[in-house]
Amino acid sequence: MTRATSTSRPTASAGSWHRFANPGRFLRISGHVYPWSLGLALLCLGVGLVWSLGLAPADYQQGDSVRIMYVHVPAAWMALFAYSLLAAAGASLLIWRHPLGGVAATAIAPVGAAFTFLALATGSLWGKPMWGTWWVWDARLTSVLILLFLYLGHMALTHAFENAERGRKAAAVLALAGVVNLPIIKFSVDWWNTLHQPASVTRIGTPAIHEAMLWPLLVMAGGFMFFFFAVVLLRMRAALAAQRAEALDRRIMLGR
Amino acid sequence: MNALAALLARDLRLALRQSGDVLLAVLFFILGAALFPFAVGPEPNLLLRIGPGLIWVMALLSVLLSLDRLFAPDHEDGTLDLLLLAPAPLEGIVLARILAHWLASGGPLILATPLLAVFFGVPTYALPVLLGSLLLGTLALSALGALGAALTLGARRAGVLVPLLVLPLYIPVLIFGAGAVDAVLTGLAARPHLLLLAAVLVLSLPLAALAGAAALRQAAE
Amino acid sequence: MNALAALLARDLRLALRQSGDVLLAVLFFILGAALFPFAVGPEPNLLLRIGPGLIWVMALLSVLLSLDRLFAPDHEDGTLDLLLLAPAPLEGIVLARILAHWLASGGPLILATPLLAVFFGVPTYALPVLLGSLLLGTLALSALGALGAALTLGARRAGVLVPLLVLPLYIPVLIFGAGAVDAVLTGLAARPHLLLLAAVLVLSLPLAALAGAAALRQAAE
Amino acid sequence: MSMAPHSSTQQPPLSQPNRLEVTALDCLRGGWPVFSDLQFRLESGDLLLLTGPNGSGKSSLLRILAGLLPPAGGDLLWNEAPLHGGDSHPPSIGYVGHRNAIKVNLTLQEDLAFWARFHGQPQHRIAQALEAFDLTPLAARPGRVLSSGQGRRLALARLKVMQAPLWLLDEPLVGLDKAAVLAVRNEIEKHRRDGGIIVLATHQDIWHVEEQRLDLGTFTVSPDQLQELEA
Amino acid sequence: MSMAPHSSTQQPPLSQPNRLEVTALDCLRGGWPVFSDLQFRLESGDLLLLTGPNGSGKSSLLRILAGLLPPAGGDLLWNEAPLHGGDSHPPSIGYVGHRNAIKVNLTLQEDLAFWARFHGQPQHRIAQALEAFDLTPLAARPGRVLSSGQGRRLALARLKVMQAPLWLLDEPLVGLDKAAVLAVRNEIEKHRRDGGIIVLATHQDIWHVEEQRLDLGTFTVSPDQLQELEA
Ligand code: HEM
Ligand SMILES: Nc1ncnc2c1ncn2[C@@H]1O[C@H](COP(=O)(O)OP(=O)(O)OP(=O)(O)O)[C@@H](O)[C@H]1O
Ligand SMILES: Nc1ncnc2c1ncn2[C@@H]1O[C@H](COP(=O)(O)OP(=O)(O)OP(=O)(O)O)[C@@H](O)[C@H]1O
Ligand SMILES: [Mg+2]
Ligand SMILES: [Mg+2]
Repeated sequence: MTRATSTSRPTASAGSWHRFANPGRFLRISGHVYPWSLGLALLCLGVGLVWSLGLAPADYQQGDSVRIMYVHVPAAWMALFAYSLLAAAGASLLIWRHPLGGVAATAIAPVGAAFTFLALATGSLWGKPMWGTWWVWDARLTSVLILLFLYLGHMALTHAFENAERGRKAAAVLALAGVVNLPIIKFSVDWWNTLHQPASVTRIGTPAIHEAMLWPLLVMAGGFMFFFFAVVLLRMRAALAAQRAEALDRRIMLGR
Repeated sequence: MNALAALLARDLRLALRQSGDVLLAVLFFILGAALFPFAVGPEPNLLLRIGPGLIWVMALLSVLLSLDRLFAPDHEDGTLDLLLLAPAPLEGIVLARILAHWLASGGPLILATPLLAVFFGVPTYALPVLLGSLLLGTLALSALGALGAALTLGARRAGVLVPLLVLPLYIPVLIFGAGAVDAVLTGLAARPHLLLLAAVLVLSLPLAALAGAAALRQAAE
Repeated sequence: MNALAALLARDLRLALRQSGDVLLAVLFFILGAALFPFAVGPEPNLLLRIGPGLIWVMALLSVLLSLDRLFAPDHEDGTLDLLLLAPAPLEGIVLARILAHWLASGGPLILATPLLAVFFGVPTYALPVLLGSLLLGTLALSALGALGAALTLGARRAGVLVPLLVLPLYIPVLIFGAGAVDAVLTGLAARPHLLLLAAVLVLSLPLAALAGAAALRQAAE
Repeated sequence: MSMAPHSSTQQPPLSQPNRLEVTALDCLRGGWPVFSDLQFRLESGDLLLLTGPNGSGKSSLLRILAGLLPPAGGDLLWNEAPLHGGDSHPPSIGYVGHRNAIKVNLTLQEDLAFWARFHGQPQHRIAQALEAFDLTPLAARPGRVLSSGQGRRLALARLKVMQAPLWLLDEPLVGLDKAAVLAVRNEIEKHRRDGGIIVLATHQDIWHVEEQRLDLGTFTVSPDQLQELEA
Repeated sequence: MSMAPHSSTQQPPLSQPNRLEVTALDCLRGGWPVFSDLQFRLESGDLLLLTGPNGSGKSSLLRILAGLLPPAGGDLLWNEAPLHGGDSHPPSIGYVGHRNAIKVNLTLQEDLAFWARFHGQPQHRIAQALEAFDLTPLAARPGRVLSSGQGRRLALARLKVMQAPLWLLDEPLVGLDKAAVLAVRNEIEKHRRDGGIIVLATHQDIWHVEEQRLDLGTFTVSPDQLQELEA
């Protein structure tokens, strides 16, 4: 017998209600981090845009259309990165039952989907001058499209249930099952013969890209990253605030 | 009349309330079309050649997949019994339901079509005909689908029976719809095809209303 | 073990009892494939070129359409509650259900494939690879589909949500399956494709069992 | 009985006397006989209790009266005219079956508002209906959260948003708590005072004395009759 | 309380005393509190009646006990070990919910035969179970033709083809005729004599005196408690 029968509420069991609200520590820490990431995002994006669109050299083959790269490549990176985080958040919810995992995943999914869409749209814009068509069914392009659908499926599943908890957990399972798509996207250019360019920045050893293009690219990538964190933190804080508001609502309703 | 307006409003509200229902049908449309390049290979010429046909087939399958939501939920939860007792004519109820179904399935598909057209490289000048054919066609698909859904209510394994009944009825719609686009792509007149499509629509609406109502009456017991 | 055998026997009996269920899935497969010539035109060369791919896509869609019968009826009538209380491990229950689903959907499809192959003019020497790829592939489709079906149990508009979730997971199966047939038709080795397909199957069965069981536990409330 | 002139454009108001007459009614289900040669006659203000063991045909009789199930034989008359399928103006019918016809995504308010509009009835009845079955606190919540008794109460509340002289209630008390059972009895009495006619199937013996009762257990078909039915 | 040695490989036979203990149980549905701080303890042979108005949480409590709904807090112990999710050997549970889990295409015989095999029980129990609920004449007919009370009886008959020490019955008497109500009471008394434990939700007051009762209407959550719970 682990616990004697007593009329008073055992504290451990009362504690389990905390699953539903009050992640106070997160709110405190994120309150400090959020303004910094937002500030850094604005700074990097400002500097990066001026640098990449104005100062960086045009490509001797592609001309000015190469400047799409400064948006396309960071967006594509973020699309992959956000999905890894989404899966990690899902794992933390399923395995360690960390409630913030669910809140984080719900916050990440639309932002990741937006980056994926941006990568697709800019890639498509770039494809017109480069390949002469908006779209080809090449392995990389298609696998990114599938990634977009995984994001959308995640969002739809999250909101498909009355019980928000259930939606988050179901979506977490989906996010984990979809992880197989990440290596396919990353290595598709190596495995299959594709139109799309193989890795030139992120390959092992020295990047095969000129420094005058590399630096503004990295600044833009930093800006995207900080922006991502700022938005995700904001969305998480908003979700937690909404949970509290709901709890208050209920109390008022019951108090009638 | 008032009763039918109330029913239509309720059906649309339910469709919107299932947050993202409409979105999901469209996603299936796009996603399904995206399957084909994997299966037949990515050569642009081939894809352009079969693109408009594929768009049409996927629109058809999307509508088909949503047919089980037409009457089955009302049948299962007992709402159909109450609708059958209603003061409104049953044929009107069926028509209102068809309209609601089309607004929630065919309509959004049409909005998403330009995107797929870009994917498959359908030239811009063919787009109006593609959209026009889908406009007439998906409404006919909803109507004929309603007939199939009503006929199979309460049948064992209605899920597979509906496609079986409905696909033969859908084939004329598909032929004229895809034919219209094909005509415009090969420099011929799309008008005759569109007129035939309109004729199918004009025939299928009253047919669906009358036969659908009869089938619904049979379904209660 | 005994409990799982009992479940499998019951599922198969129900599938056969729904007079012609199995037949209907096959008919959908055939009828659906027959849609394409209407949509893309009847040129034999084009049809031969896209034939194997279409057969694969239609097999995929047939399996997809039958997914809503995997767990939903048990969920709605309360049987799932009783299965969850069972002495048998839930993962085993999911596997038994996957097997039953495959025997009633994928299996018959494979039997009907030679017919479609003739229809599209697929040469005889490619048939063994086509059948082998479908054998491995449809089982993987049933497994991944079970995962999707379990995840969406009780969801709003599960009917359209399932395709959305499942299609991205189905694409590797489709690529390797259609790839195997394409390889043999273009004189290349089909073996690597078939091995990859087997790998997908070997991964997806335990994944479906574990994640599917977790999802079923969530579904009761 | 002569029809009042205005009854040709709309159903007779409840205050006008009505009569439901059932003669020689037979019922088959899936080819099996359930009951045979049933007859009764109800006037405005009457309540008929259907009793009888499980499977004796109470639900089947109610569905026949509602026009949802075709009878194997016999006549149903409403004020001397056929209750269903005739050219005359049948009464509107309030039917509560075994299933509650609740949409999980509509709030209770929306559910009742739809049925009121559908039957062309004014919206002010909704609040009354919710109140009568103690559903007012749940008015803004979706149907999916209802417990079994709450769901049953919503199904019954629909009777109050439509103006139907004939009520057909299939075990209306199932799953109701004591307060709700009282509410149902109240509504039934009110409807009778207003001149309505009610047929109600039940296993719970909460009514006493005055009502008419029909024990369907006594109308089951004997082998002889069966032969005759099938002849 | 010491566990008998054989209990590690299979569940204790019904003759061995069992105990179900519930402490500080809280229940939320869709974020809304239903009841809080519930506790009770049942020994072999006990019957607990759950009463309370509609929506007070009877069904929710039964689903929590069955392990179908996670509690928001509190402990469920079976013979000192966790009832669900522990490594020990939980009892098998006989659960009859609001829905009857009937397959329209299986005959009654087949239905019971499946559940017996599924629970590893001998097939001779099937005939007994059919007989106990007067379903023998319907044994060869498919589930689709059952009337509401017949369906309920089939759901109850399943209890007799499985050997479960703990029965959780959610309004088992709904729609039953008088003979069937008696049959249920019989089975319940028999199960208690065999050392079983029963938790039963009902609105129909057909039991008297001796049983333990839990009125869930008295456990609803006040706004104060809610604050504490959510803090
Ligand atoms: C819709 C079409 C496109 C999509 C979905 C897409 C997708 C991607 C993805 C996912 C990456 C990240 C790869 C990694 O991290 O390894 C990437 C990087 C890149 N893409 Fe695209 N892309 C598209 C079109 C294009 C076009 C038209 C070009 C220009 C010819 C292009 C040039 C690049 C370059 C240079 C990189 C950086 C590679 C590296 O250094 O790692 N992309 N793209
Ligand atoms: N899925 C759900 N989501 C949210 N709330 C729910 C859900 N199911 C039930 N509830 C609410 O929980 C409360 C308890 O419901 P429950 O079904 O346990 O009541 P009950 O005591 O069994 O009532 P009844 O006597 O009507 O069967 C009710 O107020 C109900 O509205
Ligand atoms: N769809 C059907 N097909 C064939 N037989 C049916 C069908 N529905 C019901 N029956 C049979 O008809 C008879 C009458 O059923 P009905 O539902 O009318 O009984 P009931 O009096 O309402 O019973 P209960 O008290 O259990 O609700 C039953 O014996 C039943 O088995
Ligand atoms: Mg009945
Ligand atoms: Mg209940």
